[in-house]
Amino acid sequence: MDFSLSSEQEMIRDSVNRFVEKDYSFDKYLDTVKTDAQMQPKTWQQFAEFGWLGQPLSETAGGYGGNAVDTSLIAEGLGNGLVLEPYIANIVFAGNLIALAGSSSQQEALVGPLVEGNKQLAVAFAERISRYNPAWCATTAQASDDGYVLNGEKHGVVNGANAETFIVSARTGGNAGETAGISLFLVDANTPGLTIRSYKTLGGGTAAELTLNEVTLSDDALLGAPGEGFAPLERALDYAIAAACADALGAMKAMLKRTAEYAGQRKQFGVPIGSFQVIQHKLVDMFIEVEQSTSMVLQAAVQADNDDRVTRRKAIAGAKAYINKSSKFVAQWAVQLHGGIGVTEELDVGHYFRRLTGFNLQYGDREYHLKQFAALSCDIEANAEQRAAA
Amino acid sequence: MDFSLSSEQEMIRDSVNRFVEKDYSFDKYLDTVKTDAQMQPKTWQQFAEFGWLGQPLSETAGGYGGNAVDTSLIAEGLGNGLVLEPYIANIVFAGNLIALAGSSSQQEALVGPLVEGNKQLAVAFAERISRYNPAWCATTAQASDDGYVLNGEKHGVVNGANAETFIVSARTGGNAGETAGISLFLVDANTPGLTIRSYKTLGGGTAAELTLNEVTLSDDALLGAPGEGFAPLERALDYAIAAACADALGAMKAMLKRTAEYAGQRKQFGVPIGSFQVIQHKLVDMFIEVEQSTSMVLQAAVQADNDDRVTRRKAIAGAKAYINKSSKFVAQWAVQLHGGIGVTEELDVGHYFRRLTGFNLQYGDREYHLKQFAALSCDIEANAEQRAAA
Amino acid sequence: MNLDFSPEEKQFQQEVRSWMQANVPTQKKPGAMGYHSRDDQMAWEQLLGKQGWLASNWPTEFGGPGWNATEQHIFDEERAAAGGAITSPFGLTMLAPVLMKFGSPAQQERFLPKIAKCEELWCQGYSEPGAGSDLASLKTAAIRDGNEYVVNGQKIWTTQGHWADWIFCLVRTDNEGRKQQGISFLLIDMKTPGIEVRPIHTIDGEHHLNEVFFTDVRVPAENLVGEEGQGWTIAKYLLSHERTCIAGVAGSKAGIEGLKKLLANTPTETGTRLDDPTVRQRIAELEVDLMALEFTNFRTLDKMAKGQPPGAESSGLKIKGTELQQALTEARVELGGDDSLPWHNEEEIGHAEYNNASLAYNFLRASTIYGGSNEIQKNVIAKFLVAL
Amino acid sequence: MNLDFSPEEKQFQQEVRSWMQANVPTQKKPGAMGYHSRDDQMAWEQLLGKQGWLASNWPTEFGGPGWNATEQHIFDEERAAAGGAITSPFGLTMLAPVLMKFGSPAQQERFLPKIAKCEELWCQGYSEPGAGSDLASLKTAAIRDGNEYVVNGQKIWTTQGHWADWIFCLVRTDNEGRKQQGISFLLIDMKTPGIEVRPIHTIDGEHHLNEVFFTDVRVPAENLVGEEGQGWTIAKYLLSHERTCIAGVAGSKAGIEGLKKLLANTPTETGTRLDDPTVRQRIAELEVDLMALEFTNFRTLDKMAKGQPPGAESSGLKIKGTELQQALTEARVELGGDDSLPWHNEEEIGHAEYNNASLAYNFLRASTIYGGSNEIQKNVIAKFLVAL
Repeated sequence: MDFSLSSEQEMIRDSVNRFVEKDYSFDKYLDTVKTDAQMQPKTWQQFAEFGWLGQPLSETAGGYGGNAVDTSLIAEGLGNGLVLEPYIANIVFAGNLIALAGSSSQQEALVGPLVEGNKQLAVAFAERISRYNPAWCATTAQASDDGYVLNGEKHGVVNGANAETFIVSARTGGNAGETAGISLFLVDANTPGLTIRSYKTLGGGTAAELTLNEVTLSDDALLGAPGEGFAPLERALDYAIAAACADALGAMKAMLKRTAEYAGQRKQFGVPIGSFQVIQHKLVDMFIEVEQSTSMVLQAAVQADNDDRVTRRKAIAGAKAYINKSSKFVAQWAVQLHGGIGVTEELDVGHYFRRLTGFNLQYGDREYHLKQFAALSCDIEANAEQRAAA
Repeated sequence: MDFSLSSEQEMIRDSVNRFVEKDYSFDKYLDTVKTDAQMQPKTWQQFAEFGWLGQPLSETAGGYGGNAVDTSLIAEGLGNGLVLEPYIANIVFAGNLIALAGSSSQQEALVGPLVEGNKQLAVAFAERISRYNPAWCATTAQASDDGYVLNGEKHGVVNGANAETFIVSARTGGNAGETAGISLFLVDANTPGLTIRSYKTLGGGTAAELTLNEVTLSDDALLGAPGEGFAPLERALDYAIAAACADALGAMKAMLKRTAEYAGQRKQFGVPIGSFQVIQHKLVDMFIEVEQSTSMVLQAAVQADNDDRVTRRKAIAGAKAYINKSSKFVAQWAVQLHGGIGVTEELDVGHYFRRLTGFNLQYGDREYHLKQFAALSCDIEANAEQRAAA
Repeated sequence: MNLDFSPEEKQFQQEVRSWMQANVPTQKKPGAMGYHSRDDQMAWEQLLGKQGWLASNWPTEFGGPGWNATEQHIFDEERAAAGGAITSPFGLTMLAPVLMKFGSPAQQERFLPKIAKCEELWCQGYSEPGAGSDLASLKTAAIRDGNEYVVNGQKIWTTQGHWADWIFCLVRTDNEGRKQQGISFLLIDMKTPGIEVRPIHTIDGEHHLNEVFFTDVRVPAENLVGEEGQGWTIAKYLLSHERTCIAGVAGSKAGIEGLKKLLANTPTETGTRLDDPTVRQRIAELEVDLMALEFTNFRTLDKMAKGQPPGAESSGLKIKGTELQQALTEARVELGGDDSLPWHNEEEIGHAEYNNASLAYNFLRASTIYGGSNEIQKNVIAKFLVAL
Repeated sequence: MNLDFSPEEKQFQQEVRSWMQANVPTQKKPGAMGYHSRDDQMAWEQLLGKQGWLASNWPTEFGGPGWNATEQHIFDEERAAAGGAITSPFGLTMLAPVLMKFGSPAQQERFLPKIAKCEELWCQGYSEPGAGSDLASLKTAAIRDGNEYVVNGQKIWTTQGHWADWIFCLVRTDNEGRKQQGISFLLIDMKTPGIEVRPIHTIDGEHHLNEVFFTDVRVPAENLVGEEGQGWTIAKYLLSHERTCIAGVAGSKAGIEGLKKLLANTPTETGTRLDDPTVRQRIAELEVDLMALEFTNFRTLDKMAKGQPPGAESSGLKIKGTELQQALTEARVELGGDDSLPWHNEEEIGHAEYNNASLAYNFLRASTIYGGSNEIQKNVIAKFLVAL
């Protein structure tokens, strides 16, 4: 067991922190959050130059072959700096899905441009009633002579406003709720029959609702083996969740820091509010939640690379369930302890608050992940076996 | 709308408070809690003399015809004074069940002695897997030529060590979980085939586990119409729950009072601990919970007499769900704020703590009552109708 | 003890309900602070004013309907249940009782009728940048100069300051003595030269609040309420009149019923979201908390209807009420899931009723801060709990 | 970054596990403080002592196994998982590190071997009636008289004082200066005349704690550890050594696994209690909290194994650890329902494993009080969070 970062990892962490400090001021954020794309091409190019875009993707797929801990360091730094650019949705989630499921020609066509910052993707797996469950896919892909015809709707497609290509899950067999029979398709944004309604999201970034009406695709739009899309989708989603947790942790740390500083400076009744015991204790509660969440982010990042599904999924579901709650606690109390100024747009604290609310709503809420966790942990026999094998 | 007590009710309240102050010291409690019966006959006789034993029971049944608010005043006073005698189990629950379901001859035989303090009853409705649900009755009553033969097991029978007669729910039709087909029987403690394993309970008082093995009863053991025992059982249980909530409220008030006093006296670091802001705020939280619980006890008591099932059951389930949580909060923090002395037997605070833990476990936990409440409240149409009718 | 409304109250309830059903603007959805434009808000309040119901808390002698606390509660509950916006409290429930008690006959005559008909909107000038929860340390100065006061300083968190025609202000007329002394209560026309209103955007992305700057603003001395130095007394009197609606029971009841309906209309794999045991548990928890709050509020209303002062039970109403408002809006956002993601988006995405759930959630973070933060509330309550 | 145990650690884990399976007394169930009798507890600790594992935190030079923090953790986790009682900490993890650092060679030789084999049991004399969380205000006096100290005073909350052969005490040898000065650290034989031990029964209805009265108790001066007035320094050193086991991870892990098994064996109308969605949610909440605690604890262990001081993460371990212990015992009581009602009953009622659930629930209310209440812990942490 070893919780140290390698020197390469320390360099990654420092590079993100330097970028945020030098190039991503709160004003830069405010400029960016006004745009429809919620990102600036120049900033994205910087990401490419820093090597962040290739880092999470395997070398065989054309990436730089970093591990999920590296990714979490980048994500934490971006969250800490309130950076809007769609790193997780585009690179960690969609990029990994291409790397996991794509043929070598698909990887060649997409990963290169991704790594260079010249491609925007989005994964469209959620549906109106799927409630975070990637196996709930009712969109159909009917095999035709030379390809497939897709019909259905997709919801909450993160990075939906920017995506040039969508990775769409659709059913070539089985029924909604089953893991077997789900296939993945590459669907260009301008494909006839595809309607995109995109919008800004409350935490920054964009999402979209897709309608697929007789969307006709050729065979090579299929990403991976037909009917076997669930496993890579779940795996890539785990990478995304681990990174999202790290992003949230970065935001939590920023909020705690600002609140502790504010408490030391802001005076009421002639003394700094940080001298009041209830405020001190609340800061301690926030601090403890940040530390517990740090542990959860670390273990989720390490286990995101674990091929054992039960271990990996417990780590990921556990982290998301925990941090959904702890981040809400930190966010709400950061606002409360700031008083009036905490509920205004002019202070970054309120923007972090919204970012964490968005985190809570994306990639599964606490109830969903607790259910996932319970399903894996309440099977006593499986656990006993696992323990025996450990 | 009127929240005032009548002058009679103020007299009832004062009489309980006077009794506790004069005749039920903590030493008296400690003497009583050592006994197997968890009660003292002399004290019970005082209850009879004060008129408390007849108060909750209708005049037609032979009681004094008070309402449930009167009962809650008595119960609150007893809880406040840490009084162990089985007022709720014997009088409010079993007594009301006799009054609700019994024939006039059964009422004559039982209510008179009850009111005079010469009878101990207990209601045996729970079973090992019923988890507080009175409709889950698997014990059977097979009709025979001149009566019934009962077989089954009953659990958590409050006042089980003292009961001379049990009111046992058993199925003459239908299946476990159904409300129809449940019948009620009077079973004397010495009936052949009945095995009683009684024990003291953690909050004071006694309970028992019953085994009924070919228990043969005559026709007149049947309490009320065959197969129609559920309605009076549920109704009497509602009376018991309303009174138990009041009892818990009394205990909560006692704990708050003691904790606030202690905080004003106990010195640490040279000052009373009550001068620390976190302790002040915790006391405020406890105080607010006591006030909210007071409201819940009031409305539950008033609605316990309401014949409209939905209104009554929402009031009762809501109160028990709320107070299970609020009483735990008050109890845990009362102990915490007392520090070491709070976890000892020598201080009454710890005994109140156990009493409230026992309250939590009896007559339904928070989850059970939340489910009950949700079943009544989440039926939108029914609610809309109710609102329209209001 | 009796929890039922009297036959008269029930009839009154039916009357209000029918009127609301016929008159509440159905095409407009109010937010936590009322409708989203001044025109919509004024139209709605003027409609109520015409009916004689706007000044619902006023006695008849000042043109109110003379309802007791219970009737006011019934009115408010029916208003919220029908989806009508909350009325702007600054003139109606804050300033009006002050004018009735401390105002001169001329002030009463000049201002009250226009409030009762919503011909003028008011805002409140209490908080200042350096004085949040520590209200008494305010600095905005009003110096007497002949028949006028000259006001200099700054107010902040001025809700609806950009809508208001008038502002009532706490100002410092004297710097001697304890800081609570030397505070006076002044009425200022927002059109007076030297007043500048700058918007504060809140984290719901909307404009409810403002900073108000006063630079040599000349205010007629007749606009002083009471006497110089009486401002703190008046401010405390005003606060004591806020008790009843502070719990927000009417709004939370309407909110929870709306949420249940919404969940019952949200399909899932097997039924609706309202069938999910964990969702039901969450709803039941909220509803049971609301039940406790509602009856605690009733206990206070009962005392007020009998002309008694509110009891100890009322001291926690704001804390519990605001916590519940927050929990309720939080539940709506979280239960909306993906559908709660859109941010100030015009089009309907998924189930439209979740789309703007986050606005109230965000804005109501302020509910535990304004009007004395919940921490301050607890400091106050602690004083009578612990004898030191 | 790597969360796996090394191959050597895994082998070690297997070795400990096999030994535990073969040696843990299966007929006895331990409580929160160990087995319920002195004989059972000593027999178990002596068994561990024979194996050389009792002094699990000691370096080899003092007769310990020389395990690093991770190995100690593995050992503790396997001990708890197998249902073995927790070992009495007073000699092993509290006094021993003190003697190793501050004790004379003679003291080390006299006391350490007997601790490592559990030939003598210790208790701790810190708290006094007037000094709960305010430890430094202690009053028990030790006056030097020739080659002896004469001790007068009273200690309270002395866990296992009725079992112990020796007590280590903080005593006041000087009344001058700051109250932290003038405190000394003294070892006292419990058989010395003038010592009286009176039981304190706790709200689990059991006897773990005591009051210890000292009346003219004569203690050889050679039993002073370190120097006069060094007691407070020693006490702080001792506290810094409590970090690792303070989170109670091993016990809580065993507790949660046990609870899941129990629920899976508790039948309901349609299956087992572990199938109920609200029960599953509660269990998952506890387990996820435990996961966060466990990895936070690992982070501290990692630092210690590398010879570094524990980081900021460790400061919340006691708070979170004790809260989780309490939540876990609370869940067991509540999920037991009727079956948790029996109080100190010999016979099995319903599902026996719930029958005594309330004992640990009751007793562990003390876990957020002793060793510096969680409120005191927070005061301490706040100091490095807020710069005033």
